Amino acid sequence: MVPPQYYLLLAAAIFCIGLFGILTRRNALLFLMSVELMLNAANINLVAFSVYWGNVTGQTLSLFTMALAAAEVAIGIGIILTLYRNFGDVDVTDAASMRW
Amino acid sequence: MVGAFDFVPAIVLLPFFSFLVALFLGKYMPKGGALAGITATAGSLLLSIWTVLTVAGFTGTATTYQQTLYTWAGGMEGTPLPYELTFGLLIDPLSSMMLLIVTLVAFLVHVFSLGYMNDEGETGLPRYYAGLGLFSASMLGFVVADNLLMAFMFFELVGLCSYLLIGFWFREEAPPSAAKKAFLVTRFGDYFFLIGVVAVFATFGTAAFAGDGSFPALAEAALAGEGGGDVNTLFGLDPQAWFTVVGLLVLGGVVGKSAQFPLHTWLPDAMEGPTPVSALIHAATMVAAGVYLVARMYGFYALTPTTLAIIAFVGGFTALFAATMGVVKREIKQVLAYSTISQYGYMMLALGSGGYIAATFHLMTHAFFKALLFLGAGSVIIAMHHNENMWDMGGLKDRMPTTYYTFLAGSLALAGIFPFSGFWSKDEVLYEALVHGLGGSPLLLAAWAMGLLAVFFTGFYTFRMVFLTFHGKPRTDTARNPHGVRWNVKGPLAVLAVLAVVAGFINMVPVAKLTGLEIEFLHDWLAHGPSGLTSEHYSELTHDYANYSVGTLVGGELGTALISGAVSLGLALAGAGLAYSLYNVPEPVEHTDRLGSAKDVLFNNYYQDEYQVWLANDVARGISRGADKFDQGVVDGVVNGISSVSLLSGSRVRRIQTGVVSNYAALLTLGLVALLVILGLQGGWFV
Amino acid sequence: MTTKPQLNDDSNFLPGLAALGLFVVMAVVFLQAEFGAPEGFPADVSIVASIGYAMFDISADQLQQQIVSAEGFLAAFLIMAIALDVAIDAAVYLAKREEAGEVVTALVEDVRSDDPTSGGEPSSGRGPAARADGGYDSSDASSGGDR
Amino acid sequence: MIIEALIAFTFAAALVTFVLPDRLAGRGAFALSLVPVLGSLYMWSQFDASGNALLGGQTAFETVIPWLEVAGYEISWYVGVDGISLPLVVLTTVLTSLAIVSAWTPIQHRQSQFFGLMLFMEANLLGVFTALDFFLWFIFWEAVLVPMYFLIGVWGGPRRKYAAIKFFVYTNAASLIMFIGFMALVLGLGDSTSSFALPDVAQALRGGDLGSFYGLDANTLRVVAFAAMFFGFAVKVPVVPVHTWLPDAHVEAPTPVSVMLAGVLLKMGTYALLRFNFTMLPEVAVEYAPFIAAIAVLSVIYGAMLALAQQDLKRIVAYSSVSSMGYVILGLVAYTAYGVGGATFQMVAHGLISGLMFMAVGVIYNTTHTRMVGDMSGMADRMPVTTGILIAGAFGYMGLPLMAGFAAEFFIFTGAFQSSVIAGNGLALFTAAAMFGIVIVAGYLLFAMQRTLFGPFRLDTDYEVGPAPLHDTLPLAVLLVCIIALGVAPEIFFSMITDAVDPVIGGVLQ
Repeated sequence: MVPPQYYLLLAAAIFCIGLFGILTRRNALLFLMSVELMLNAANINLVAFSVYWGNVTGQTLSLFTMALAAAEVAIGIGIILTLYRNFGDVDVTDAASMRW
Repeated sequence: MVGAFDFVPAIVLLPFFSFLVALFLGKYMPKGGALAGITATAGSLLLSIWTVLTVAGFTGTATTYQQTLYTWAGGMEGTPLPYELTFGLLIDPLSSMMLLIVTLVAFLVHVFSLGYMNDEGETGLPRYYAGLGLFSASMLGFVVADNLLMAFMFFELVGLCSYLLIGFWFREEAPPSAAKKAFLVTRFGDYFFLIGVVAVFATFGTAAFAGDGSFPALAEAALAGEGGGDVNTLFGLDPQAWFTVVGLLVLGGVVGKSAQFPLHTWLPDAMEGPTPVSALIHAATMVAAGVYLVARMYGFYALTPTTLAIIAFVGGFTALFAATMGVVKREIKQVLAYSTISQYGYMMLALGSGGYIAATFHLMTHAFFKALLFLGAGSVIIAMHHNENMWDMGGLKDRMPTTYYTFLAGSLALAGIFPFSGFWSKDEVLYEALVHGLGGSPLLLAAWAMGLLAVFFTGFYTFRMVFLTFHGKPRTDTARNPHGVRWNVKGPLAVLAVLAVVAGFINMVPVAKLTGLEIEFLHDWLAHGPSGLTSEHYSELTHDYANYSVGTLVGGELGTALISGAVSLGLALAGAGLAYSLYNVPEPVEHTDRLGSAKDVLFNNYYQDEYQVWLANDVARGISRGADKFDQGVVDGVVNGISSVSLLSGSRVRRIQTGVVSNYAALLTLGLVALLVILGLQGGWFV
Repeated sequence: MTTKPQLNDDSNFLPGLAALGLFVVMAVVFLQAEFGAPEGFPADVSIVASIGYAMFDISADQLQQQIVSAEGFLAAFLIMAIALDVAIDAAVYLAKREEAGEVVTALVEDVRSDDPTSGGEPSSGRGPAARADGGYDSSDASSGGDR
Repeated sequence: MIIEALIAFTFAAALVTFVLPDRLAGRGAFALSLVPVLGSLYMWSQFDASGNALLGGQTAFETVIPWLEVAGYEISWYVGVDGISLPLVVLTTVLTSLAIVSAWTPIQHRQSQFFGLMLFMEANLLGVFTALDFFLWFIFWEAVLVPMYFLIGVWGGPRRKYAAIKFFVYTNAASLIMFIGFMALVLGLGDSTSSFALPDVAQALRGGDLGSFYGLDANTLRVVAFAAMFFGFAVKVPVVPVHTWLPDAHVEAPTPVSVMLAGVLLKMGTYALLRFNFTMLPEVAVEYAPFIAAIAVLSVIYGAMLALAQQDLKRIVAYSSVSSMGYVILGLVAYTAYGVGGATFQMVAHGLISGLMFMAVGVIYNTTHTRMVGDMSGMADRMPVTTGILIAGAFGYMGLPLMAGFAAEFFIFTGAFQSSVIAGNGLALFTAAAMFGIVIVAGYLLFAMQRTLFGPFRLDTDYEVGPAPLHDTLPLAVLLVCIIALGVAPEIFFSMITDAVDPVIGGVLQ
């Protein structure tokens, strides 16, 4: 069987790619996609450890994560819409009114 | 049996009640509370007379009285306090004599005030009589005090009354300023006095004046090598040196209150007060408090020759110094003020040179003739519509004969002209200084020389004042038509004039020496009393501890006495004669220009005021302003600095809160990485 | 001279290094970590069925069938259902906008075009769905739209 | 139970006053505040304590009710009074009542809140002076700050916010440091005490049970804790150089609040110094006596010099409070019966006298609307009674005999002068230096009085000046009577104080 390290590395890689997107991009839609990537990295870990422990809790949880991701996208799109409406753009750095 | 001593507290309390009555009910009473004061002081006077008679042995068996009346602090059962602080009475010849003087002068001043204040339509009379009453009570409390702490407390209260009464006319500019100065300068002396009181407690554990456990007795025992264990000297000094220090500290208060150099500057200013107040406080009684204190604890001072020498020298110097300033003054009360300083210098000279009796004698005669002179001056001032400048007077002799003759009696006494009272007492002061100086103390001789020289100046300024005021032709319209005075002015003057003439007869030492008659009544009076408080004991002490011995000129004691008396009388007459030639003319002119540059120095009182005002105003205020700047700038600056540092760092740190999501995410990521690295390093994940 | 083609991007790649750093740290940690052999699932059980039973808290002893063990998720399931419902409501709420004083929502065409200031009274023409999105009131809409 | 009743009643009175209509609040608060006065006087009449409450003496009106247990330490509702705290309790109740009366004129808006806060503060002050459990005490100690903050910040002068925040932050930060110091001590005691009750801690510390804590050996811990607590309390006292919040607070605070601040709040600091530093850690106090005495002298002289430079009457009195509190420190460090007893007596005496001074200045301010020395002169002409009492109070401040201030100062001086706490009678020199304060205090008060009260009448502000109303002058008169009574018969309090102080000094100096 595949040792968990590989899954973890893969998940870490995907997570960091998502994170990279969040850190470097300013487009809100790209943000949303990056978040999806990061959630899926978590899912990979859940599934991998589900196999590792021989227990389906992790897999069940990953289903919930997906459902939640859907919800998050729904909200996220809504937020982006509002953002666009208020700032005329989907650049996340424009919405900086909650600063000092 | 109820004796006079049981009523001694009443001597103090009666004027105190008159204070309360005048303060709270004065405005509802006729004469603004004066009657309460007169009644109270009259009562005190009668009781004092009774007390004196008792002390003299006429009425009862006990002739002295020492009683602790009230424990002020530390009297609790099983208290951890090392000593009690008490109030008590000490009635002996000295204090009973002083009681008599104070109550008499206070009574007369109250009566005189009817003429000076009430008849002149002054406002605020209840306040005035309340002040007088409180003053009398405080002074009497000081006189009967049986320990140094109680003496200090009443000493301070006397200072308060002085402040209140000098500043009586508070609506003008000068009196409040003079009052402040009087209190401050004496306070400066009292600072040392208070240290002295505290030091006495620390050293002896008691501050009692009399008795076996009193501090003079303990000090004597310590110096004699007995019972030194009870005495706790500080700073590792030997008893002699430490007692000198303590004595000098207490002397600080004396110098302040008795207006000795260099703390004399307040007294001339204090003449801003009403004249009866000047008579009562700044001539006869309060200023006497300092000298009285030295006499009261003379058993202590007699042990330390250094202190005695300093007292004598300060006294002699002050006598001369003040007398020279008196010769150029224009205001009648200023002349009297400087003469007061000068005369107290004589008393200090006497005390310092071992002349306990002489000092007491001069204290008494001075009280009478100086009160007389001030009240006489008050009478003149009433007549002159409160113009005090002698150059505006002249020729009052014919218009106010009562005042003139009484004033003349006082002046003769002040100048020391035979046979007026001042002659006898001043002569004895100088005699004591001379014989003890000849006994091997050059310093005393120097002090004596200054005192002697001052006699000349005294004669001069006294008669300059008399001639300018009463002789010659009137120089102004008010002097031509003076305001009349009534019985309440003349009465006290007459009483005091009689005393000023005859008071000297109680102690005619030269006559006694010459004739061998037993007429040195004051010597006998002061020679009895509680052991340790007698003049004989004091002369033993000065002889044993201060090494005072008697030296004589030709003719032994008698010859010395006669020579001394003749010289001082001659100088006084010379001074008076000079004044006569210069000022007893119809149109006298100021001769001060002949003094050249000395004139300015004398008019400016040797610039004593200037440097003290400079110290108080420029130096002290300068330092305080500097301190204030330092406080606002540096001390508070640090506090505000800390607050601005935190505000500044806050305003910097909050810049992290950019509002840009990416930045938060980056910070989160960095934080996570750092956390992982730290945990990993700690947990050994990287091995 | 021709310029090199540049990536026309408004990105700042510097913060990306943090992500890279995170990856390096995680990679090092994972590679250093020791794991035992995975247990895996038995070959003869249905994993999907097991998940299904786990979701509804049906334990193994209630069943004939062999399943892989798991915890019960019924509560989580229900909560998730509500969360999804809220999400769709929120999406609808966020999608609503105001055009010339009229509220345009995703679900209902505006029926009160002539009275935008009718206050808190719900107008008769609006359905329950409009109320559920929380945006039937023009004043609410303006405050919601700003943020 | 009387203490509980007193505190609870005062809290309830505060609540009642909060809801009273503004028009009635002043009178109502005064009427309510009379109950604590009577209560404290009743306590005084029934007072039967002996010894020091912290050092095994018999405590009067003692109550111990277990309350919480935290980390093995018992926290109780533990109150009681001894000869040190009872005079301060009486001072608190009396001064609060009088301050409330003196607030009738100057406080013209939000009266119910104002008087409610005054009563709330009184309740907490009573708690501070009666609590014998550290936590309970600390709660009251901190709670006093809250009403004070609002009293300054809402009813104060133009810079009230600055002053209120400065006061609050400064004293609160100091409390934190003090708290750390005390906790370190308690934890350093280890198993020797299982409660925060001050008597337990004090007796364990004096018994030498202190162990090491967090790497500090017992001696270092003692010194560090002493320093931390000294700093914490010194800010409250306040002692130079941590005094700068005081003038600001006084100048901005309305007069009745100044009265409470100078009269009672400052005494919290000295009371705590006596209860904590000087009772619990006498070894350190003796070891560092030259340093503490130097601070005391610095406070006396420097504070007085600062007062000399001021033009604002309230600032003058404020700085002179710094000066007077220096005497307290000097008396405490002497470790003689007169010294420590005098210091405690000075707390009461200064409370009364500074209260009187602030009130009198306030009465003048009420009519003239200025406190600057240069803005007026000859007030004695228009306000004779107020002026008379002000003069009497000023002389009390200068240490006029037969007034409370002299008694206190003399006790301190005589106690400190002969103290052997510094080898070779060193404290005598410090005492002599500090005594010069009596000259400077006379200087600045006389200067200020001469310029404001005497001379021809002149006022730079456009207000009609007449005699003050009776309810303004009556509190002044009451205070003056108290001051003279204490000065003539200091034994009223001094005997119980010395009784309570004796165990504190016992065995410290051979």
